[in-house]
Amino acid sequence: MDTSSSMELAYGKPDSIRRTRTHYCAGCGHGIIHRLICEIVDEFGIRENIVSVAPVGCAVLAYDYFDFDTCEAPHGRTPAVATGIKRVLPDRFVFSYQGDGDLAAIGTAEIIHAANRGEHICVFFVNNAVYGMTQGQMAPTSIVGQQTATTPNGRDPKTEGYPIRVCELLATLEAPAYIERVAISSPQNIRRAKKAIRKAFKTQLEGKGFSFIELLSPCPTYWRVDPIVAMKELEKRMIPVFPLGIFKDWEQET
Amino acid sequence: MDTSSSMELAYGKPDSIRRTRTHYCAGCGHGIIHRLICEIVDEFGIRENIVSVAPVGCAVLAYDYFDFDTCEAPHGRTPAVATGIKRVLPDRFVFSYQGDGDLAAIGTAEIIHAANRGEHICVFFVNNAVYGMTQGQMAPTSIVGQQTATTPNGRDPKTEGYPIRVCELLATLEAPAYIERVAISSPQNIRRAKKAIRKAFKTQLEGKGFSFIELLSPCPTYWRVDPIVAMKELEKRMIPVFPLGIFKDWEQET
Amino acid sequence: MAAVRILEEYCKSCGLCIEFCPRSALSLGANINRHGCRPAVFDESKQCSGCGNCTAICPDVAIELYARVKAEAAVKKASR
Amino acid sequence: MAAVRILEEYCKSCGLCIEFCPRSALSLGANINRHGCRPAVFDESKQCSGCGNCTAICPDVAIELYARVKAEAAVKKASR
Amino acid sequence: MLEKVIMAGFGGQGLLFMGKLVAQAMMNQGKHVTYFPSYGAEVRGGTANCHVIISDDDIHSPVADQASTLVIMNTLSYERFAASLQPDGLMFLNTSIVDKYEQTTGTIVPIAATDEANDLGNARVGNMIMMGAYVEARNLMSFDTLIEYLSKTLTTKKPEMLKVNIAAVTLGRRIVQQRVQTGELKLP
Amino acid sequence: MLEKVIMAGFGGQGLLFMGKLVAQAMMNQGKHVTYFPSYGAEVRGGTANCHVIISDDDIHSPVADQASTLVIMNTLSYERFAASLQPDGLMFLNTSIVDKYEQTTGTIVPIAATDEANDLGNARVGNMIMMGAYVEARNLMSFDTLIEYLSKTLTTKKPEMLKVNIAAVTLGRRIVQQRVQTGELKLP
Amino acid sequence: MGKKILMAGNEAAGEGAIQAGCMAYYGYPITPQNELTGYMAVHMPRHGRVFLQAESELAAINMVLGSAAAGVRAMTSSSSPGMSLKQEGISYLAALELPAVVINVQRGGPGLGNIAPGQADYWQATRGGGHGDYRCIVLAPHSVHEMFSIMTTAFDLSDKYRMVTIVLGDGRLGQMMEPVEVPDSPQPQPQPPPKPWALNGCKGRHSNKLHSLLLNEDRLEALNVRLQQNYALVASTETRYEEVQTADADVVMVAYGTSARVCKEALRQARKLGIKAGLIRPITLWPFPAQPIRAAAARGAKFLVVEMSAGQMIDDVRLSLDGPADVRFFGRMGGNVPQWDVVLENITTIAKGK
Amino acid sequence: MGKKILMAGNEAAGEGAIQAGCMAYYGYPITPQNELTGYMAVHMPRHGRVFLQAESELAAINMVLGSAAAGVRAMTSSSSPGMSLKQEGISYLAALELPAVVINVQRGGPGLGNIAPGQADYWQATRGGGHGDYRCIVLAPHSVHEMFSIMTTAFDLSDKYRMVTIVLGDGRLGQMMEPVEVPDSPQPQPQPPPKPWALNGCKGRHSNKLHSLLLNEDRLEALNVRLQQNYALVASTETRYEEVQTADADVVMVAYGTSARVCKEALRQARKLGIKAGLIRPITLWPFPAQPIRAAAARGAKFLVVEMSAGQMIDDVRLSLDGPADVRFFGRMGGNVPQWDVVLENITTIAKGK
Ligand SMILES: Cc1ncc(C[n+]2csc(CCOP(=O)(O)OP(=O)(O)O)c2C)c(N)n1
Ligand SMILES: Cc1ncc(C[n+]2csc(CCOP(=O)(O)OP(=O)(O)O)c2C)c(N)n1
Ligand code: SF4
Ligand code: SF4
Ligand code: SF4
Ligand code: SF4
Ligand code: SF4
Ligand code: SF4
Ligand SMILES: [Mg+2]
Ligand SMILES: [Mg+2]
Repeated sequence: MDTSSSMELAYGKPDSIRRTRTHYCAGCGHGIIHRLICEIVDEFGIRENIVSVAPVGCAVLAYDYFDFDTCEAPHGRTPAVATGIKRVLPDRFVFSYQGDGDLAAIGTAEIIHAANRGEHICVFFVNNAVYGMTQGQMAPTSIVGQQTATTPNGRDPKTEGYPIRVCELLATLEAPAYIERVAISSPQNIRRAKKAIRKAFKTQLEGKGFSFIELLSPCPTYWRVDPIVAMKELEKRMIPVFPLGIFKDWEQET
Repeated sequence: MDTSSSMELAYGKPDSIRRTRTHYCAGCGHGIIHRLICEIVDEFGIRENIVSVAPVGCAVLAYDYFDFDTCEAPHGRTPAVATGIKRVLPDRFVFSYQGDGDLAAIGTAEIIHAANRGEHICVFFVNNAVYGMTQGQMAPTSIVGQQTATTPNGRDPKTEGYPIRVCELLATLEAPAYIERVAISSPQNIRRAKKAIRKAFKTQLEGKGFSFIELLSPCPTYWRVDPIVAMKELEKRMIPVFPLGIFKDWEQET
Repeated sequence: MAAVRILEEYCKSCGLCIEFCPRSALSLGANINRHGCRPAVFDESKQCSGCGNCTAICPDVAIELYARVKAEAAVKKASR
Repeated sequence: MAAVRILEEYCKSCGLCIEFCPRSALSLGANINRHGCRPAVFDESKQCSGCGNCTAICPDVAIELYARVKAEAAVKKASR
Repeated sequence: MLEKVIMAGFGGQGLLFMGKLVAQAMMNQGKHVTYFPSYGAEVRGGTANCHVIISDDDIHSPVADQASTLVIMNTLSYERFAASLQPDGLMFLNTSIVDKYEQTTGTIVPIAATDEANDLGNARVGNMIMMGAYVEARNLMSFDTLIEYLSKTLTTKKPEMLKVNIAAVTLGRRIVQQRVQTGELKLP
Repeated sequence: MLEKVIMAGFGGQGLLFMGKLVAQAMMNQGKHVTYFPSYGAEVRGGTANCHVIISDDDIHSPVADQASTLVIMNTLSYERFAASLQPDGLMFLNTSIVDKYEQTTGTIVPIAATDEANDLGNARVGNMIMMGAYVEARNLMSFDTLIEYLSKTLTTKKPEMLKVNIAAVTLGRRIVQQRVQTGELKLP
Repeated sequence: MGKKILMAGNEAAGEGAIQAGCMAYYGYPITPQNELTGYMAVHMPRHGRVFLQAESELAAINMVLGSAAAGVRAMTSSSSPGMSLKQEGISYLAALELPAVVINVQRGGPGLGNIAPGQADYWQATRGGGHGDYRCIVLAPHSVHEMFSIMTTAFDLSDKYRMVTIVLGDGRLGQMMEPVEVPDSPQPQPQPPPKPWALNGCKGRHSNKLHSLLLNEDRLEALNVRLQQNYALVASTETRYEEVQTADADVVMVAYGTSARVCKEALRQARKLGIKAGLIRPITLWPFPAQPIRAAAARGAKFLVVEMSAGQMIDDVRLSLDGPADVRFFGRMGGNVPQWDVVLENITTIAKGK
Repeated sequence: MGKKILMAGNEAAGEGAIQAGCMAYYGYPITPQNELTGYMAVHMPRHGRVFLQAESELAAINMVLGSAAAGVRAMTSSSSPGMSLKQEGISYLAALELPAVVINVQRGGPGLGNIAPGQADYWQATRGGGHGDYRCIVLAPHSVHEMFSIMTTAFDLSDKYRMVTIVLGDGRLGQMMEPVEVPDSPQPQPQPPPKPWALNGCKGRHSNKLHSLLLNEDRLEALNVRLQQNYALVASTETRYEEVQTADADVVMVAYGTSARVCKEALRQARKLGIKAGLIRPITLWPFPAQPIRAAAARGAKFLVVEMSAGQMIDDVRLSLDGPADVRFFGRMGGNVPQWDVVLENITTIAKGK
């Protein structure tokens, strides 16, 4: 292909993502979500004003991919670490990034209380219904019947309960300014997801408070399907359990 | 008073509460709630079949007052301990008792996940909007403006967020069978509270799953008012923030 | 007609029974018990109805309610 | 008219761009890169519309999209 | 001087306040002091006590195992602390509540503090009567100084409160003075 | 005998499976064995390797620092492990992917495993070609035994899968046999 | 007798626990012990026992507390960072005198570290992880078979002394596969001792209470004295270790777990070279086998402590000695395993008296 | 010079931290340290600094981690059970080489125990609370004034060496009131060293990353080697202790904190009786002052270690010694404080050579 003469680069790597091969499996949603976040960082031109917090989970190495200041947090404590940063640096833009095991299991208390305090941070919650990093155990968000390393016969609500809907849970709190659930199951949905992320950024940049974007995301490896099938399952099986939509919006309220 | 001749004892100490002077302050709601629970235990005649779990909080010494098997739990972990008991003794009646610091702060993750798994236990949640045991700090349920040892100028939602409504939070989960909020602010309300506790017992005894009763309760000492005023404040200030009612009911659903 | 008995050693003088007695049959006594509290006292003359408000609200299980036998069932219900 | 370029070293052969290309302009190549993957290849003949589906869904930022200058604004919007 | 006093009674009887006031005042008079409060699980209605040590010298051990003075407001405290009184010690005992007690090696100063306080119109100032008696008997500071500290510390409360407190310390002081005069009380 | 083999390549290339199969078979032949799998943060597409030690004696140190045999499926693994080959060792090298390599003190057995596997119609059986070659060269077990274990372990998969796997080990075995016959390969 | 099965150490520990009569397992995923949780997920329900994935390590240890309080054999497992989160619970278990088994498949630390094997949680396990004066019995297997067989010991000791037993493995032992000799016929279900203190309903007895809150100082001191007496009893009766060729050894290595494996190889090679090396392998890390170390020192041996840490067990070796002795250290960190030839070099240096 | 204020130790520590330039405090209530949290709630906002009541000790330590990562002086405080919950966070702080200050106002343990003073978290603080090979600087004040003054040291050392400093107090020191000499005029705000590694936006520089995950064993080992080198440096330069009349002492007590206070009284009384008693009071528990102990042993002294525990620091005393020495122990547990006269009895017994 000869692109040099008549064509110009219309879409390329965002500046704030580092050009490196990630450790993610083929077709993993984390890569898409990283990119979306970095596109918005570039859009707002705030790369040099960010401190982000990476989780323990497959995205633990996010700090290798984001080209802005990034901190590790112990498993599940990401919102507490982000709180500690934002409180002393109120004029920096602070976001945290978490998986479902990190956020909805071990870190349940931290996310609820950060949300309830209305910390001026954005949280990007990657719900792939499984523990990727540790080889595919049940997550709090695993759907009923889902086979995982710890539910070999499928998640049984009688003993393991039901998938937790975190947006719905957080929406009962008064403080959060913006809560939305999106899916990255298709180019269309990815564009919607990007819009949601943009709104989250805006929420913090305009001093409105806590924002939370849940992104339904595929884990082809531990769903044990290929990446294309994973995207289809995301639509067919996850979205019905985790309905997309806006659960809180400071712009609607005023 | 001469009661021996013509009168008979119409109400006295429940069998399953021990006759001992409690360590609670005068007018503390814990005493009322202990008694209500024990009345229901007697009603169902299951004193010898119970294992209960006491929290860390003013009610830590509950094991000295309940005349049935009782276990201590580390602060906030009461639902996990109760889970560990019930799972291995499914035919015993298991309940846990928690304060608002215990349940809604440090123990947030444990209560949400026990509820979400639909553990077959009853949880009695004593919400007195303050940390009594540790001398009156802000609780997650402290109301806006409430002066405490850690909010000397009153709880400010900008920095400390809003009181957490636990029933509403748990009601977003699928598994819980029964959730109700009551207040023990008057004899009438106490009778309603007793009914709620009875329903919780029934829920477990009939194998319906997880039940949760939030009891709004006075802490005259750290509200810094006398017991009578505390009961009035409970009605005037707490109930508006924490509306009474049934949030989930397995009997209604079927 | 009914009557109550205050178990003085357990009463903490919180005053709640006094506040909620519809017949004003209860008041704080003058006596100080070994825990430094002045237990509530019952005034027989005030026509206790046996409503059970006092036993329902007493945080210290410091009140026993007595009623004539026939009234018992009704009272037990009320105290719940 | 537009075109894309696959950055072969980053492609993991997930096939998502292929699945979502409305013009079927992408397919898995035969070549194996040093990571053991067979990068997607672009077929210029398939009239790439510049829709940006492939760049939107590629998890590995392994696709660059090129467009004629005048089309650029529209494309940028689409990729969002 | 080496004064080790334990003040003990019901929570809410104001003993911790009293101990702290003494420590504060003595510190300002150039003494070494330590003050240690202690309460049980019971917040109100339970027992509370404090240990105050006042010394010309460095205070090393902050524990008053042996007390030169006891201020005992209730029976539970009597049972717990009576034995720790030094042979040459003084025990101010609230006989309104502690009605049974034995003669110990030290000197007991029985004061019906709660009753006297009721007479003053406020059951809560029993501790202040004891304070007046204690300060006088141990000659810790001048009466004026005591009043000064009381006024400083009670500013936030209602003025009536200060008044009845002053009445209480005055009463306590007078009781000791009288008994010393009558020879009823022999100070060590 | 003391055989220490490291098998390394991309995750998903079936190396862990292969190592485990060898360990299992040799254990059943009365040998002492240890098997140690290791993968990076990358779950798929990353590198994976396993260490198998087979010995007549107790195996104390479970670490194969020096390998008597290497099975190397990709460049990253070549870079990482080549140096650990013992002077008298054998290295089975997937030259479909590792195109640049140096002669070491040990013996290199270059096999274009991925290409051969593609020819067999399944890119994934490259490891099985290596397995056939390895078992033959090291004379670990009879060919029948190998097929038996393969059949036992692959039962859950589709029957075609077993077929192509058997074809792959057969091919690997043949490659070694031929090279030994032609003198191209001298086994230590 | 039994059949040999090729198993990973993590699986072997799970099977060992099941055969030891473990009735409840609570876990939270963490590498490198996931195979253990996975094994229990499959097998516990098959035996009609309780498997539950907890929401966190904190929840898991407290579920263990609940089941232990109810009187059944219960366990959890984790790896280093997760173990740190269990320390409060372990302190409570100790204070409540509850038997329980906890497996730590140690990894590289501190912080998130990595998932390679480590031995740097020795101090945490043997003393002072949680608050207060308490001890856990700490067992250190050094092979996959021992991961299996030690579980019965772990539960038995735990029940006998009403103490927490920590099985201190490492990522290498957990992930490595080796033959395990499993009994052919199902063994009789072990009978734990009677537990009159258990909470299971107060039918026909006074109600039982389990609590560690003792507001009165003397009562809490009495509990502590009782605990210390129990620990002294355990220390005097339950010390376990393996001694290899120490009788004539000039250089005695002290190592446990994977390090001990490496040392055994170094020993074999050293003896081939005519160097009189020996090995003391503590099997109980607490109580620590001071006696054989003292005995070796009395014979004039020098010591080489080998750990996958910056040097932790070496404290216990030095504390075992009455007088001065030559105690050297060789350690690797960060998930690296010592190589036997480097250990051998160390031995040689010491043997040469340098 | 300054004015004397009667303060509780908990308040004094809070004021000390404020004067040391602490910019953020995160706490969770627990007795007997509540007055510290309460003090910070009132005073930090007055200075325009951050006070936040966290939802748990876990959250608090991780908020500290965040603020420390952002480059400011941050602290938390707790008491024994709460400290157990902070161990994972402390291990992370150590691995991330972040400076932070943590106060432990120790109480009676294990488990829930009680709210009376204790010293049984010594091992947890000085070694092995969390997972992995790391150390914290551990400071032990023994008076209310020292609770105040030591805070500057705590923050300075923490920043200088990028380590966590634990201030190990106890319930007695926390709740007791004593005169504190507070500077009259506000002191100049301390200037922490530059922190080029801090996360505060990458304007004009490469982006900073703080992480302890090092999947490669050699890289994680390199981090560990760097940590150990730093610890060795601290050990060689920052050991602090107070020595009282050890020069001619036949019996040297070793004690810290409240126990040291009691020992000082016992010493005064012993000297009155003509018994040559001395005291070594470690102010840094880690690094532990081995040198003065070795020196005293060389002079032929016998040792009496006094702790409010079953005997933890005694390990460090014994490890300090090169050869055999007479080291005895006297301890109280459960919240009890040793009495000076009983300590004196112990001294007398030792002095008499029994
Ligand atoms: C305290 C602690 N517990 C457990 C782990 C192990 N661990 C690492 S990531 C993870 C969960 C990952 O799942 P998720 O958060 O859903 O992220 P994903 O990998 O699916 O993106 C766990 C349990 C740990 N590192 N630390
Ligand atoms: C791990 C731990 N953190 C903190 C404490 C201290 N603590 C004891 S009770 C309590 C909170 C009590 O409040 P709540 O649960 O509301 O009960 P209440 O006393 O109001 O009934 C706290 C923080 C503790 N014991 N353990
Ligand atoms: S395991 Fe799942 S979440 Fe993790 S990198 Fe692979 S696909 Fe992504
Ligand atoms: S402090 Fe409050 S909750 Fe606690 S016993 Fe007193 S009144 Fe009850
Ligand atoms: S029963 Fe009713 S009427 Fe009688 S004393 Fe009690 S509250 Fe009053
Ligand atoms: S309610 Fe109970 S405790 Fe309160 S005054 Fe009446 S009898 Fe006494
Ligand atoms: S831009 Fe659209 S049409 Fe062009 S290759 Fe990509 S997906 Fe296909
Ligand atoms: S979407 Fe990206 S990684 Fe996947 S095949 Fe296409 S170019 Fe390769
Ligand atoms: Mg996940
Ligand atoms: Mg409360």
